[in-house]
Amino acid sequence: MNFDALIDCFSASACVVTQISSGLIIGMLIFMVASGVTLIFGVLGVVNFAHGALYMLGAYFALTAYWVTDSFTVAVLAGAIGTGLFGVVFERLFISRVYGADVLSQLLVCYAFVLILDDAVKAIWGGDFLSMGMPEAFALPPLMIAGGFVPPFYAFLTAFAVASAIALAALLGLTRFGKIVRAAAVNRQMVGVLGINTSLVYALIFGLGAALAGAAGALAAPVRSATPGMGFDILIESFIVTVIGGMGSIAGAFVGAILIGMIRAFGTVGFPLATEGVTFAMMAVVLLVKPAGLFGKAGR
Amino acid sequence: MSDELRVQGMDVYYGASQILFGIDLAVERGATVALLGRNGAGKSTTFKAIAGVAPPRAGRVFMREQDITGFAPYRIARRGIGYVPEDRQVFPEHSVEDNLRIGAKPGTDGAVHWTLERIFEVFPILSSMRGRMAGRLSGGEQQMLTIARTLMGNPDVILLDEPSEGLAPIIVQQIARLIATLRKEGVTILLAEQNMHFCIAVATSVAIIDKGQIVYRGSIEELKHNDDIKRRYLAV
Amino acid sequence: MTAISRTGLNRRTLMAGAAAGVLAAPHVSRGQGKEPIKIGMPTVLSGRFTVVGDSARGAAGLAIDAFNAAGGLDGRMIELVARDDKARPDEAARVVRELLNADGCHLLISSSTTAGAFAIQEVVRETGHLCIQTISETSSLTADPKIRLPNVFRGARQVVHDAIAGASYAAKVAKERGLKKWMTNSPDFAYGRDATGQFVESLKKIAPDTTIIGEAWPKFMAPDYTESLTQVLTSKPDALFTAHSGGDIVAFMDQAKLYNIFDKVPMFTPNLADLTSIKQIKKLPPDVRSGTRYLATYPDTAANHDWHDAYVKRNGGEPSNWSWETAAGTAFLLEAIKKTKSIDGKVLAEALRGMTIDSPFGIGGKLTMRAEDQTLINYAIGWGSVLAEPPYLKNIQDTDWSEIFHYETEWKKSKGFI
Amino acid sequence: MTARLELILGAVFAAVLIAIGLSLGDKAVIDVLMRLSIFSLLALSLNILVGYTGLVSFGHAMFFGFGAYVFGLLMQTNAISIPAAAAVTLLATCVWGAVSGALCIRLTEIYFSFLTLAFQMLLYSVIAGWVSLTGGDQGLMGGIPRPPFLGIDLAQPRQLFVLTVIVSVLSALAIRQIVQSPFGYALRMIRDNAERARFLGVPVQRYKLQAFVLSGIFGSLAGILMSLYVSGAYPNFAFWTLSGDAIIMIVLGGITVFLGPVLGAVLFQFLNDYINRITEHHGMVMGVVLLVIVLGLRKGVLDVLDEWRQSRKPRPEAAP
Repeated sequence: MNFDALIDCFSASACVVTQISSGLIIGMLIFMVASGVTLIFGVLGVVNFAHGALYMLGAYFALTAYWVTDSFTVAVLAGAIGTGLFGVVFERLFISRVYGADVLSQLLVCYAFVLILDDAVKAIWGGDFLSMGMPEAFALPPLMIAGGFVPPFYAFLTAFAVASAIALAALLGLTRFGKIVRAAAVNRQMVGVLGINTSLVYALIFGLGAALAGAAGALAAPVRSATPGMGFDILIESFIVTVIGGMGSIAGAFVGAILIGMIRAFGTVGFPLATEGVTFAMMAVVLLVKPAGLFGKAGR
Repeated sequence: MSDELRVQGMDVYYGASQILFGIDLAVERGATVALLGRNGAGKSTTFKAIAGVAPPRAGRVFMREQDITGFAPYRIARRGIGYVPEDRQVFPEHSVEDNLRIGAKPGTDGAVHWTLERIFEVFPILSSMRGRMAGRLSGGEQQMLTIARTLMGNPDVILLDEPSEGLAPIIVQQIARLIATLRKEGVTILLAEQNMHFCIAVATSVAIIDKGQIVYRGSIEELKHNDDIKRRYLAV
Repeated sequence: MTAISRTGLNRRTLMAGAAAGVLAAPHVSRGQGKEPIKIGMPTVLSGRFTVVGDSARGAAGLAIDAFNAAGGLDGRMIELVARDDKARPDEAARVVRELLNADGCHLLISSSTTAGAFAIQEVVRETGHLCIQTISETSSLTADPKIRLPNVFRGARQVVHDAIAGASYAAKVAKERGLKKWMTNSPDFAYGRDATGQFVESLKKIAPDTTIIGEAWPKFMAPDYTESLTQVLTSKPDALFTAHSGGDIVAFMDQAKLYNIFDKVPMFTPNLADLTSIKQIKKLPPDVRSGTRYLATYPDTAANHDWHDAYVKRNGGEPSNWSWETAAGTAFLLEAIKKTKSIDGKVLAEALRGMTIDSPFGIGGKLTMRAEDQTLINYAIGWGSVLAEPPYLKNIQDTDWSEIFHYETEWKKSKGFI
Repeated sequence: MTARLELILGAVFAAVLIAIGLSLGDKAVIDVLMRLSIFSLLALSLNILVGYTGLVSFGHAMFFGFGAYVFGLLMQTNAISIPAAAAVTLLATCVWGAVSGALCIRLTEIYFSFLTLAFQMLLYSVIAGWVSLTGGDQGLMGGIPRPPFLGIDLAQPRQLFVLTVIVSVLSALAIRQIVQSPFGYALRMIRDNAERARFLGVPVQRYKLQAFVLSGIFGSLAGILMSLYVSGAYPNFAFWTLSGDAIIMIVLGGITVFLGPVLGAVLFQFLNDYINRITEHHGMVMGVVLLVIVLGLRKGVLDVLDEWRQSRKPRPEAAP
């Protein structure tokens, strides 16, 4: 423990800016994954334990697209769309069979897919770690803000995630599709009786959640090395975020992700060996005080 | 006139137990048919089976002479069958207007007879509450909303499951008037009821269901004078 | 009674399952002609460390192919049975027991990562089988007499050697360039703690005027180092030491690049000059110093080039540090088998103690298995400046093993190991 | 009567297992049987919560890890005998189970699951982070001393094997007694309808807590046996993947039949070991097998057998 360092950091704007920015970046990637988890749980009632594997797929799709086209834009699109399409197929063929089943069956189907996908990635791309490298467009010196440093790529990444969050909120809150989705989350049968193909809605939602994870994987590819099993950590983190924010709440996932990011960023300064424990402790506290999460509605 | 909706020899099971036994029903275009029966006689199950929510294990369902047996609920809805379930089932956290918009789709002929404006003309009470959360409405208002929401889908046939249940007499009257209006609009109606008097007020013909079987079919006039049937199958 | 008959049925099912498990065991070991010598290799073949297992298996396979092509041990061929331990210590323990007990392996090459290596150590403590550890570099495995076993040898480099080599080099650079304030950033697991702790200790000894002004311990295999990197920014050290390796050091440097951290701060690491890592680094900062892991050009001898080419030809990918370590460990084992014409663990152990072999990886083409603590010494080790293209490292300064021995002895004394 | 019969059957079963293990004299068989005993016990203990009380714990491995570490650390002091260390460990488990359980059982459904996960990961971070005590990621090193007691020398693999089987079978019988007792039936009632159980006077929260602690004690016992078997303890023992494995075991075997978890543990270990032996792509094969079982059977193996058996009977409506 080194609380002096923490206090020092808080008294220097450079440190605060830098650590806040790093907390945001960490949080934003987790948010991209967690928003899919929370969306899928909120609408489909499924805890998608395979979501980390989708993040991994996104990274590998992006890497491959980047090697082929040398364009980061194409890579991100490939990561998001490729993973989204995979998600739709996965939902139709497998997840749709465990709707309404107990959480245990859902867990097993997802776990089976984690095993299969990790292995498939190893078979296709090999077991070595792969790195995309920073695209030319972002190979710029970091921006200086109030004495703190913010790399342009991270600024882009944060903007991308925030834009995703806003787009997601707009899609769910303002469009007819979003209204249908929220209605289906409450009463799927009634939505179907009104002439809406709920299977399609479910597949699209799962695909959307998968695409978000895929985009996160693609965005992570320039700065994190891709390996089979890379989805493991972020899955756990996005679960923590989802639980803290409230299962089913996009806003909750956003706030939860920033919270976890900040704990990590400032925890490294003040209590480097305990940050992980602190995040779990926080999840426990939230569950005990407000089981539905900070933004969750009780009784769902 | 041809049958708008026809059900032939329909058996429905919940799990291992059979609920409906060889149901035959026919609803002519433009008619208002009442399905009368006591609690638990099988009225709701019949509706659910037609709507595709509880698919029949045997028998057939025809909509305008086209076989729609076993279709998913949304495809049945798109064939022009609007279903208003008995327990209302509004989307409680959506506004009245959003509830209506979710139900909106063109009819089988591609036309939109029911716009928001027309709905608000026919249901003035909903107009004044268009921004309110549906879960905050009273029971009668919710009933109005469910019917209106189904109308937004421009159905050819509307299945109304006990629309008067549990509502104050004044609201029941409003609903009866509404049904009369719909009939004038040319909407074919299949109505499930326990309340015979309500049916007499609105229906053109009647079928009585008991223990999962149709036990009587006839016009409203005949039923009015058949005390035996009324005593045996209806809580009169 | 329902309960009784149900129990009976289930017990039968259970027995059938158990019996199936038992029956499945022995059939694998049958071969034709002379019974092969089986060497079990617990290693990582799935997940984030797959590269370790691939490297180790490829290297051992190369050596064994040559041994078999030369006629084996009087016509007895060696068969390598590599099995995935999933980088989990409990699974490693299970897999080793299975290799020994069910597959009938005679000898072990343990190519598990550190946690697995220690678990395997506990198993062979009990079974007494001969085991060559080829991946774990954690010093205590052989240095600590409480953990060291007479039947276990380390055919890999050792952290304390690396640390002294690194510290000796770093001390020289520090003196030249006036690098006084150091920071460390290493993964929070056995190897990372060991490599960093011993580097710091040695550095303080060799260059007493250096101070450590901060340390960061990101979680092992953490996908993200941002928070600990920004900590470097705020602490403004003169130099940074890191013990990240493999994919982690690549990610670490990619992320550091975004802050241009190493534009100003020289970076020291024992782990970058490795073909599998360095080739993944797309943009190299100006001043990165690394110890040699595996390079085709270090030692710059024909033997090493040939081995590199043979490895690539057989296995496809580039050899890594784990490849040469496993190649060295395997070479010792094969040499001992040749020399003693035996596969008896005790006989082999006796031969291995103090054995010197010809090897592309040794100083002057020779490697020695030190008798006193059964660990590899005299392997080629040097430090230099990292380049983005081949030969990847320039101005390599070889480390003098006498210096390593000197400080290693001091270190051992301080730990109470001798 | 049934209880005595079960005891006899259990004893016979244990004797047969031990006889198989010792007579074959094959170390591999002993290894397999020991691991199966330990994981069967772990799965059975988890099923007290999942199958009988309807509480899906994602954190059951915390007890396994807790037992292994506390016991291992006690033994490494060289100041305590094996039975005493085991007793102290189980007592400590009781306390830890009561504390964590009192908090966890306040929640239901998926929230309960996540809270158990959180507690487990807290324990895991302590184990992984407190390097000076636990050895961190390397696990407890230097082996666990196994001094002889009462003429039993657990350093002998055969004696350890016999003890492991006996302890596991005895524990299984004890768990059987628990779930067949009125307490066990009250747990089922809580599982099926907690409100109704409360209405009928069942102290729901207290019973849930007791089930949690009991489940933890047997899980911890499995951990103790494991630490003796591998002569060490590793952070993986308290990691969530092991909790996941335990869940897979009970789902594979079946949660409604008492011995379902045992069959599940056998199936899972067998699949894991066998697939790992025959192919490097064990992830794919294991994944496909799991999918076939979950989506094909939609239930555990014994659940299916049990239903099939029930359906062949001439409709005994009052059976359950």
